[in-house]
Amino acid sequence: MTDVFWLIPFAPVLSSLVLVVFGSKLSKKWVSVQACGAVFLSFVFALVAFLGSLKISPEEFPIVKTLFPWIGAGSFQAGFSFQFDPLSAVMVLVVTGVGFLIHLYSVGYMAHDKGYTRYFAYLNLFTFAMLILVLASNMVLMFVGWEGVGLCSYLLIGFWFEKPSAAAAGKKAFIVNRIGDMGFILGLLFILVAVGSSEFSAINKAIGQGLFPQALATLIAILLFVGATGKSAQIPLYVWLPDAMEGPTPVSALIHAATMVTAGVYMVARLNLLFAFSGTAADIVALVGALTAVFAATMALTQNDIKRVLAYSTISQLGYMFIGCGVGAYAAGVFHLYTHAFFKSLLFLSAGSVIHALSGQQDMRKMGGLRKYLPRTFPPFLIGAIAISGIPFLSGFFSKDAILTEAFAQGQYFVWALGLTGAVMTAFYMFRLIFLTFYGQERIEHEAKHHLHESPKSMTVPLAILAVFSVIAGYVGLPAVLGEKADLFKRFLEPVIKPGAEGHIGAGTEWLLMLASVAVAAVGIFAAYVFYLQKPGIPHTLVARFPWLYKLLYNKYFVDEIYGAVIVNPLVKGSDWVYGHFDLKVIDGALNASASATGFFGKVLSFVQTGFVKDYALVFLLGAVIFLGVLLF
Amino acid sequence: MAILLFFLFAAFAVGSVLGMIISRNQAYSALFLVVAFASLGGLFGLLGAPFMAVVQIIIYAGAIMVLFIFVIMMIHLGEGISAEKKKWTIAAAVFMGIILLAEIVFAVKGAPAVPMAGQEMAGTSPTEIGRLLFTKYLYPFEITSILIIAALVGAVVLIKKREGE
Amino acid sequence: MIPPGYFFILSVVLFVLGIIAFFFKRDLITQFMAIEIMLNAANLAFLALARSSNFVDAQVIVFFIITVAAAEAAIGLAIVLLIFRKKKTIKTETLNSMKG
Amino acid sequence: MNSFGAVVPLLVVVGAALIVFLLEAFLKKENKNYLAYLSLLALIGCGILSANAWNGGLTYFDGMLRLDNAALFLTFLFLIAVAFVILIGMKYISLQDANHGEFYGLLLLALSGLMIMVSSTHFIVIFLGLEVLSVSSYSLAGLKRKDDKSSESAVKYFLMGSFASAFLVFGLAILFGTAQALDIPGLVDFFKAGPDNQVLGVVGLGLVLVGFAFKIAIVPFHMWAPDVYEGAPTPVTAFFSIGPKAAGFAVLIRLLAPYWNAGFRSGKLFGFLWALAALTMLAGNLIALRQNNIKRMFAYSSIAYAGYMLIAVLAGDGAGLLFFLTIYMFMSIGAFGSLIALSRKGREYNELGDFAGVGFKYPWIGAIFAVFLLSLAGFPPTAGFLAKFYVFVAAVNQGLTPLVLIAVLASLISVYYYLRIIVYMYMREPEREVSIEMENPALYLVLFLCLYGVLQLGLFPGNVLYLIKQAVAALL
Repeated sequence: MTDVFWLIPFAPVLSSLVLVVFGSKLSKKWVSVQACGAVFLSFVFALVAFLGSLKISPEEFPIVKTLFPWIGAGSFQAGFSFQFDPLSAVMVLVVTGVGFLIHLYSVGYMAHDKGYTRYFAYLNLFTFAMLILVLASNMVLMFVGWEGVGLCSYLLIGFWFEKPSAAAAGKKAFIVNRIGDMGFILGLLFILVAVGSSEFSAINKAIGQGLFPQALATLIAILLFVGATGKSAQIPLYVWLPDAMEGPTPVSALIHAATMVTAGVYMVARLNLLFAFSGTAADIVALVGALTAVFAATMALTQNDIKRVLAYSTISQLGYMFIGCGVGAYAAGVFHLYTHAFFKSLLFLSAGSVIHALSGQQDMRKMGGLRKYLPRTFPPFLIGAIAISGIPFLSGFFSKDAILTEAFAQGQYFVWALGLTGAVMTAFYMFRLIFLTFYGQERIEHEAKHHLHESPKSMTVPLAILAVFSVIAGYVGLPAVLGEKADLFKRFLEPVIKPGAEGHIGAGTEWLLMLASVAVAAVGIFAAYVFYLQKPGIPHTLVARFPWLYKLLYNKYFVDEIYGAVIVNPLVKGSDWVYGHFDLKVIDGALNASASATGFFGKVLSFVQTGFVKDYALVFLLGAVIFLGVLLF
Repeated sequence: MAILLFFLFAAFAVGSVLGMIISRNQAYSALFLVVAFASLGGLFGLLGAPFMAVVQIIIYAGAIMVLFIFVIMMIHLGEGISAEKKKWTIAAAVFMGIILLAEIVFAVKGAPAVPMAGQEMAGTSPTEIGRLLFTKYLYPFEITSILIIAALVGAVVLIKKREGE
Repeated sequence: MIPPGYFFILSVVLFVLGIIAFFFKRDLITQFMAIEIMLNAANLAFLALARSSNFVDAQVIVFFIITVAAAEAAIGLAIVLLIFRKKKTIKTETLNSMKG
Repeated sequence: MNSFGAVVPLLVVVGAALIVFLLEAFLKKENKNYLAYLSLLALIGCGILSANAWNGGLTYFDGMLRLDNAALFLTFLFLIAVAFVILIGMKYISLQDANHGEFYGLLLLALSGLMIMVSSTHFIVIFLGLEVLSVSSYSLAGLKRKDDKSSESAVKYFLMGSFASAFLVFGLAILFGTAQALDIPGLVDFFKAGPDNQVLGVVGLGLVLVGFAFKIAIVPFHMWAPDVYEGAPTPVTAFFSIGPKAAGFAVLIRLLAPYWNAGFRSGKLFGFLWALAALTMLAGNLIALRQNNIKRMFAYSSIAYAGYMLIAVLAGDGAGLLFFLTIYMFMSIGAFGSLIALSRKGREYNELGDFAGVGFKYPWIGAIFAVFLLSLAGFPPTAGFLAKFYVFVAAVNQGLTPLVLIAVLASLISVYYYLRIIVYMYMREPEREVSIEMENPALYLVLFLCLYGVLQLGLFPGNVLYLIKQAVAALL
């Protein structure tokens, strides 16, 4: 049963080729059916392979299927080969499952776009590349997928290239990812030289046998992590992701929330032995993850563009995944990846539905009170927001809690504290978004209101499905405190992620930590409520609806003042400052500076190219004289 | 006696190259060059290569330079062309030329391949050259025929008048 | 009784003078003449350095180089004519439409 | 096979060239294509005859002609390249007012020069081959006689080329005087022997290397290349980008490979070449970023590619070099071929702005061009990725990590300008009217074959690598 896994990637690529070649002759309906059907077929294969793999004993993993020997000569070998094990199983299920729903959603969302066929060709191609990335059994093939998803992402960000901002965003994503790719390539080269193969099994074996020194392992791990920071938008290479929101919203959901951006996390988890062996590299991963989690969250606080809030939120959540990997809880990191795929794509798609309903309006200041106009969009949105905020019994709670508990258990208190701070802000900005969008005064522009409509079925049905998964997906990974075997997810991944030295904490501490998580989430939501609904001019209906909350706040108004003055205002201002100074000036500045530096050198060099033969001969002569001088002296 | 001849030829060669550099008129430059090449022929003779001396004078001073003068006559430019006006270029070129000279001369120091003491120089007979040309160097000799074809055809392609031109 | 080394030094001098001439001149024909000087200097170097060992081989090689010079002269002068027909001048500084 | 048997493949090529020159005078303008067919026939004949010598590894004419597998492999490469150039040139020369049958003849002569260069280890033969190549190249560059740029490119190529040749000859003179030999084994013996004449010998070697660095367009000896590439007729540019470069590198690796184990890598020569490789990659790519003329951009790209090839030489990786050259041949001819596809009578579209929206207007040409660009940029799984990857791995294995670092950086910079063309083709509205001559089956055949090569070598390089392994055994 599991043997069919190598077929998973091929339906989307065939579909993509057909769309490219015969695209102009196909009807819209046919395009939709074919593109969605191809991904669905992949999903079926993935499901079959997954169910089959449940019956296989852990020792037999990974199952490798070599399609053909690709690079067979020279100092190293790399086959065009796929491997299937629990980790890839999780990834292919997420990619094809969520991918299918997003394809389906796109049918409605992109219905009136003139680049409809092109869009689905890119999206299918992306799915293929992503599947190659997660199924590859060696790093060279993984790099094929890695570059492939990057290219598709670039094409899709710039999909509406008529918008200059979209073209610029594509460019930015492109340049930043180059830097990350450089790390990946160098890490890959070092692995090839050190191990003589890039097969994951060979790398793990080499580490197991202690074939290479720890310093080299650290170097390789850090280089690869640089690659991961590029793809997964971590400090300092996160800057491209918010701009990438210029692409169509389903693209943001699929590529920039659920799949591609998690490739870095996947790679770190895939090479968990390497990172664990290095130690230092793992600490760096945890620290960068934690800093990113907080940093991005602060920036999400003040964004007014609904998609940019979600983008910063994605960066922050990816930070949590890296915290998980960095503190050694790889399973928890992957678990968060898996739950995040559901609720974040849910959030993006619901946001897309809102934007669609408002004829393209993305500014939250021009929304408000949409709850009653979008009855099928609001509940899923709310579920997504609750899930990401870490309210118990929804998926986000379990995964985030698993990461933070492990961080604490490992004695990484600083990382844990950062994670917790991030959690407050997550709850705060998510509910700020909910309140600004769905509650409060209607601030909708007249024209948009005229066209205001709920989205079609093909959009709302995927929302409903994703909402269900956002609720239930967490129950495969219950906290350890509920029983040794409660964490099915972790046990499923054990063939890939060997349980390390677990930090031991008592059940009481664990409950306490859980309580802390819940508490900070509640504080965040509460604060959002206060600051975005509790303002002069709040409709009385709201007061009537939450009388106890209202009274509580009213009576302790001076507390709010202090709270606001001491915590939120500095936070908001700080966030503004960070966004204005650091993000725009330092990082963009660095990018622009490197761009103008290359431009400058290019200018100087081409200035020498005067067009006069004599100058050419002069340079030639100079070269010859220097050459002889070097040889002689 | 021979050493005097050497310096005479050397002076002629260097002098006429300098003359060629200074002269503004291409025709004069070409004539200076004829003198330079002829003196080089003399030097070849002094080195004990009489055949090469003859070849040098016939082919270079005779054929090639005549070709040059022929072309100069065809395009009769009237007044001459002055030297490069960008002083900087000339300065840089002279400077680097001198460094190049210094580098090579420095490398010569003590090299047995460059004897600085006089030695007997027996002449080579053309027979020996001919024998080598058709035995050891037969293959490169054949290649020169390809080279000449390429040059001829190439020249014709560039300047032949075609129908309708 | 002339030391071959003298010939070699002379050849280096002529080679460098050829280079300088190339930069001194401004028209195609004389710049090309400068290159011919450089080639000739190389010929002299060949003969001077090989005097004490492979003198006959060197002469054959010089023979080939003279052939090469002749071939280059043919094509070079054709190019000179081509340019002259088009531009009515052979100053090399007029040829800089491509740069950067 | 006796000595004369061994030169038959060369004679077939030269003979065909002569017949082409003769027939040219008698054929009407509309029948010029027969000359192309005749040339192709000669190429096939030469290929078959050369294939017979595979694995023979014999030398002729006292070692002046050396038909080892490396020479034969490169010969095949050149035959394919010239065949492609002829095919992409057939329509081009009649559209761009350069319909001279001599185009084919000169290409064949240039090919013979290449064949002579790579199948010898004696520098006199190599030099004469180089001159055959150069002399034919000068007039090929000026083939569009009415076009000012074409003439200018011929002048610049000629002046710089003979300037560099003079350095090469002077270097040979010094080498011959000191080493008393001009064949590579003799030179190796000399440099390994001892201190006598070494200093002067190294100067000679340096001047010879300068001459070859010019031919393969290594910075700072590259300045001629952009102008010549831009001005020359596009099929000829395609030829320049691969032919002289491959032959020059073949000579270079033949010359340097024997020293590989002799403390060469700590030496100054190695250090200098290292620096040149770095400079070449960076300068080539950085200047290419600024170009708006795509032909010129490709010229700089080809300079940068010489830098990558130099890494293969420095890593002593003959197989990597041959593999790289093979793949580069397909990519480069494919890319220039795509440029030719975008032309019509008397008009070539080479400016970046011309490419706006081309991807939608001519989807096939756009898609194929995009594949070549991605391959040049080194995206997997195209062959361009594999070529660079092989070389980089070999270099890291040899401890050239800093150089690989620079190479990776440079190649990441390069992605930007390659993708800029794709962005123009697919993400811009057309800026100006572009109409092209569609009827050009020979060109499309070549584009298809190059596409096939780029994908085949990217995914299934096995067979070619097997041949290269056989070839490289002779080289090192």
